[in-house]
Amino acid sequence: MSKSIANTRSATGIPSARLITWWVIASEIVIFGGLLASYSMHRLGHPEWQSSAAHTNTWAGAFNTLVLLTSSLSAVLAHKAADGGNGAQAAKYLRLTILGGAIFLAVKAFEWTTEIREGFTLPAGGFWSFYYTLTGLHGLHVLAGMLIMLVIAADAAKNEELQRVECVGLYWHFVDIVWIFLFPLLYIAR
Amino acid sequence: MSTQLHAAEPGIFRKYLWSTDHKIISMQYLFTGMVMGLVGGYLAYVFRMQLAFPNRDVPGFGLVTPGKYNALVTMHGTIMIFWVAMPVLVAAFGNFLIPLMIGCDDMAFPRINRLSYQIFFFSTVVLLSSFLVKGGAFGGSWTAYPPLSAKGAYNLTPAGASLWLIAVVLEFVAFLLGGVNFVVTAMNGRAPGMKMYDLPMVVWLIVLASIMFMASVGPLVAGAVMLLFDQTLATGFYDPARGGDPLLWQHLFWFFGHPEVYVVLLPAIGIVADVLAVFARKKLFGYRTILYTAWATAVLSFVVWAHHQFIAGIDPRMANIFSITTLIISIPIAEMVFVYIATLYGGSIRFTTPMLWALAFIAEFLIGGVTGIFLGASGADIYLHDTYFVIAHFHYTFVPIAVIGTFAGLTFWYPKMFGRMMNETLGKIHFWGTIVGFNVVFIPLFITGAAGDQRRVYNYALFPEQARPELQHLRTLSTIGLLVMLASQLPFLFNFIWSLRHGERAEANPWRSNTLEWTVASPPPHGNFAEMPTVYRGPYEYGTPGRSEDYWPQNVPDEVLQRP
Amino acid sequence: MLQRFLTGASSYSHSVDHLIFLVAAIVGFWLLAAEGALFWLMFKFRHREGRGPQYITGEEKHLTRWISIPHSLVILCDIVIIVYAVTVWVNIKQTLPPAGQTVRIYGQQWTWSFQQPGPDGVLDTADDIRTVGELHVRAGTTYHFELVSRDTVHSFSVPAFRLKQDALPGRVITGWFLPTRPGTYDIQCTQMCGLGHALMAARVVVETPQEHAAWLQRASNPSLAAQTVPPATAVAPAIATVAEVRP
Amino acid sequence: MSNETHLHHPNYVKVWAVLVVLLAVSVLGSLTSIRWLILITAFGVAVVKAYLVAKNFMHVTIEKRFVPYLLVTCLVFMALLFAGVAPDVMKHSGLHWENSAAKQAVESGTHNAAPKHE
Repeated sequence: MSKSIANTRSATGIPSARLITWWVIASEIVIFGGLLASYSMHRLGHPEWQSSAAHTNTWAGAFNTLVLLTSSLSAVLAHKAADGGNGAQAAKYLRLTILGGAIFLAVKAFEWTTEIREGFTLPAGGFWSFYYTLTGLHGLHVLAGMLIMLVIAADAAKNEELQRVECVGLYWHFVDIVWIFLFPLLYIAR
Repeated sequence: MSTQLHAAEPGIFRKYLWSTDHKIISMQYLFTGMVMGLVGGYLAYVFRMQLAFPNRDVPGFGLVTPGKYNALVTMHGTIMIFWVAMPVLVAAFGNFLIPLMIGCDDMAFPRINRLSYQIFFFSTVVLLSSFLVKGGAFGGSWTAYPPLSAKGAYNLTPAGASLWLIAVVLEFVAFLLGGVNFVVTAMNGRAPGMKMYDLPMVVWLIVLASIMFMASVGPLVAGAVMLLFDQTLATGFYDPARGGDPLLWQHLFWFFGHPEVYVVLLPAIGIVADVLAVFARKKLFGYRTILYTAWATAVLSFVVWAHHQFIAGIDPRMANIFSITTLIISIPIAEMVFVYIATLYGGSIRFTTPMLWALAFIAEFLIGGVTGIFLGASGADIYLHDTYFVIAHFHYTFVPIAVIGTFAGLTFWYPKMFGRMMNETLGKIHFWGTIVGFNVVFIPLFITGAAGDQRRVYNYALFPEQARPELQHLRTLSTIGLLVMLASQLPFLFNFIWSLRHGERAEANPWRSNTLEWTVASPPPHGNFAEMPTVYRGPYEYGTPGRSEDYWPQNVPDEVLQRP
Repeated sequence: MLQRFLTGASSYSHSVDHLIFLVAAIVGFWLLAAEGALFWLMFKFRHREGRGPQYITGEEKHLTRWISIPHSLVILCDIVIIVYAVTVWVNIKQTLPPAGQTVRIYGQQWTWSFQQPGPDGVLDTADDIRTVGELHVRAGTTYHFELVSRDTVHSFSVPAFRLKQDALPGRVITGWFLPTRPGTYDIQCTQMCGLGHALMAARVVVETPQEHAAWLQRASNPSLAAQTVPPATAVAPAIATVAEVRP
Repeated sequence: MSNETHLHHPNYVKVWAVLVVLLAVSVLGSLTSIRWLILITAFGVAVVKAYLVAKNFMHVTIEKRFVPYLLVTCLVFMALLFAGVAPDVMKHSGLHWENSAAKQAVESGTHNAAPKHE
């Protein structure tokens, strides 16, 4: 299917694919923002949640931050490669990013299983409810990003749709930024 | 995001059900919305009959028990806002008009557009299926305040409550996908020469509505996830006994809920602006004034939400802030209405059916607007909150929006959508029946509300002050009005269906309008424009001095306009 | 104005009525003016043969006056309304005049119950009087209420008092009223609270000091009360109806 | 993306290295028991990290102006949401109201610091 003319026009000077990514990110900001605002005001009002928060694994969280930061690096390197027209290299970097996402989710799964074994399940208290909801929603975004990247990497390897590399990268950086705030909010704050 | 490439093989299925053409998707939204409108109207019929003739079998339904009554009012509210006003005003008109009016072939992302409708359709199925589950449909009112909505033990419809919530969230996702598409298309896809200030008002306001929707719905999506967990996974986000707070939901709901009013208002206002200009043969009185007041309203609407919660247990000092912001929002809206009225000055008004609807919109919306002042004034709201006064007030805003505004748009663009003219006589019968019926429904309700009738009550027998016969007469009168209003939709339905085949064939520009959609054949072919248009001026150049014609289409170059 | 629809029976019912009247007068004027202008323009500029439309952009100074002057007046009216509305609000919801008596109000699915001090005049003592569906108060005494919900959100509404306040589970919300006119008035629940929302009716009985003293005596002597105080309302059978409907 | 000028790509590895150092700072900060230090190294550093990612990886600063405005507007709306809701939800008492359930939860929670198993 050929692209719609509307898609190829760019009256704002921003290509449509990137423009829609920005709008998606804006709408995601308010989704995460609403949840984070709800969590923050509860956390500030409930000092007793500290005892629950102390059970999160700061080292696992820190390692995951490192993983996401690194995957952001490979995502932006993929963008650079795509910008230079090197689809094969872009695909390679995208797959590295996917690998980073996979490691992130694996660590997350390890954390969740440990915590659930210790009895800290979703309904085990206000902090845990927010913890699983926040990390779960974020994890879903990681997963979605990985799936999208899988498709885009396959196209990029054939030097097709290279502009999408940058867009999925933007999305990935946004997910990274969300985690940058989740890390102190859930693991460090006391 | 699907990346499969579909070959353009136009079978029936591909053409009408799996199409990525914005016009087809618009029709899908339109027809789904119209069917849901019939459902919502039927629900209103049932509960108004119960209120007029308590505890008698309602023809076509049966006995209305308290539980059924709650489900009826809940679903009426939910359906009319999320499954009628949103799909028809934002999605159907947005899909149909944006690409045509900005002069391009389709949405920027046609497949995301199709996905949006598919999710919406799925949400419709989920919502309707909740009528069939054990316990029946959700009855905790469309605001779904927890703990009532969170615990099956309280609402007695655990399955219905969860299905309701899932349906609403899916609907939000559908409109988020649709909304980003609208915004990007209008921003990027404009024809050469078309500046942002050359956009027809309806496009501007649908885009603004989509932006508002995007910016406000997020917290409620998060809140809905939390509520769903409360319902199904035994969390305690809204359970005070477990560190949660039921007020949180109310805030998240109304942080979205109030902008949502303007999300559906703005497209209707836009439709009215376009219809008004065409049939008054007048340039809008201050295009930019309308635009700026719309922006001001949009921004302000994010800081007024707690006026829905004055007496909900929020800190009383906060109520003062929200009372002030609420009255401030009346300033841009008043300005906007004045500008609409002023647009008629110096016009040459043709009272066609679409114009009647547009004028009725202004006349009726004024009533809805001014009665809002009573409720925004915190001191008066203590008494009027959650009475029928509120119901009458917001129906005087929502009916002009979702009924009158929609009919203004439908009758105006029908020739373009289907290539046939509608019957004017039937259109006028429909108009007068609807308008008279509508006023007879809701004027009595202002009075019963002022007399203290509280909402969502299936029978006032236990409240001597409310069970007075004079109030009961008013309720009966209101129900009679509804019957008139509903019966008046029959000529419309007949007209709509009959004209599809037998209406007079519409030429490309039957209303002699300026905007780009009228420069292509009716109905527009796939791809819309044989040759992509270039735009030379704004959309409202009517009655320009020195021209033989009283209109001046946007795509006609300047040199051609010298008289032949 | 509201008095015509429903009696006012508390010290602040008049201020609410006055506010509503003020708003009605102001917005009524604007509504009539705007509708008048709309219909006049519709008539004046209807299409007639030989008369084309004028070309007006809406930037002409002598014409924009017609918008900007009414608009400034609207702002002025808004300020008047805000000031009065906030005054009434502050008086009813924010100030708390000294209490003559304190009652506790419980909302639960689907009934209102009340706890008020017995002869000793102190709440939370052994002689407290607990009633269901009926609140007895003395005219001329300032009451504080502590509003509590036992399950979902309810809203305690006494239209004759012009009083309304939601009851939230987990919270105690304090407010006040001063009944002035003896009589029996409706108590409603105005927040959707489930199946029996429409059945959540109660009464507030405003009594003269003598009547109230007599009631107090009867109520604080349970054996006597059981015989002489029949439920004044049909609430009890209504609840039974709900119980049948409940699956 | 034919009509787009190629943007200048900064040295991304360098940016990444700075981010990792900042991460180390916040982790080290969390090991201390000085409350203000923990909060600054956690949230102050998070803001800096987010800014670095947005600036260098997302190129927000060289994007068309309205994009950063849009994102900031969304954040401002969230701040407004917080400001409007916190007086009711974060605080547990106010003018003529008291969230006794929340107060009780705080009290019982801080007394027996053991995790809640419900």
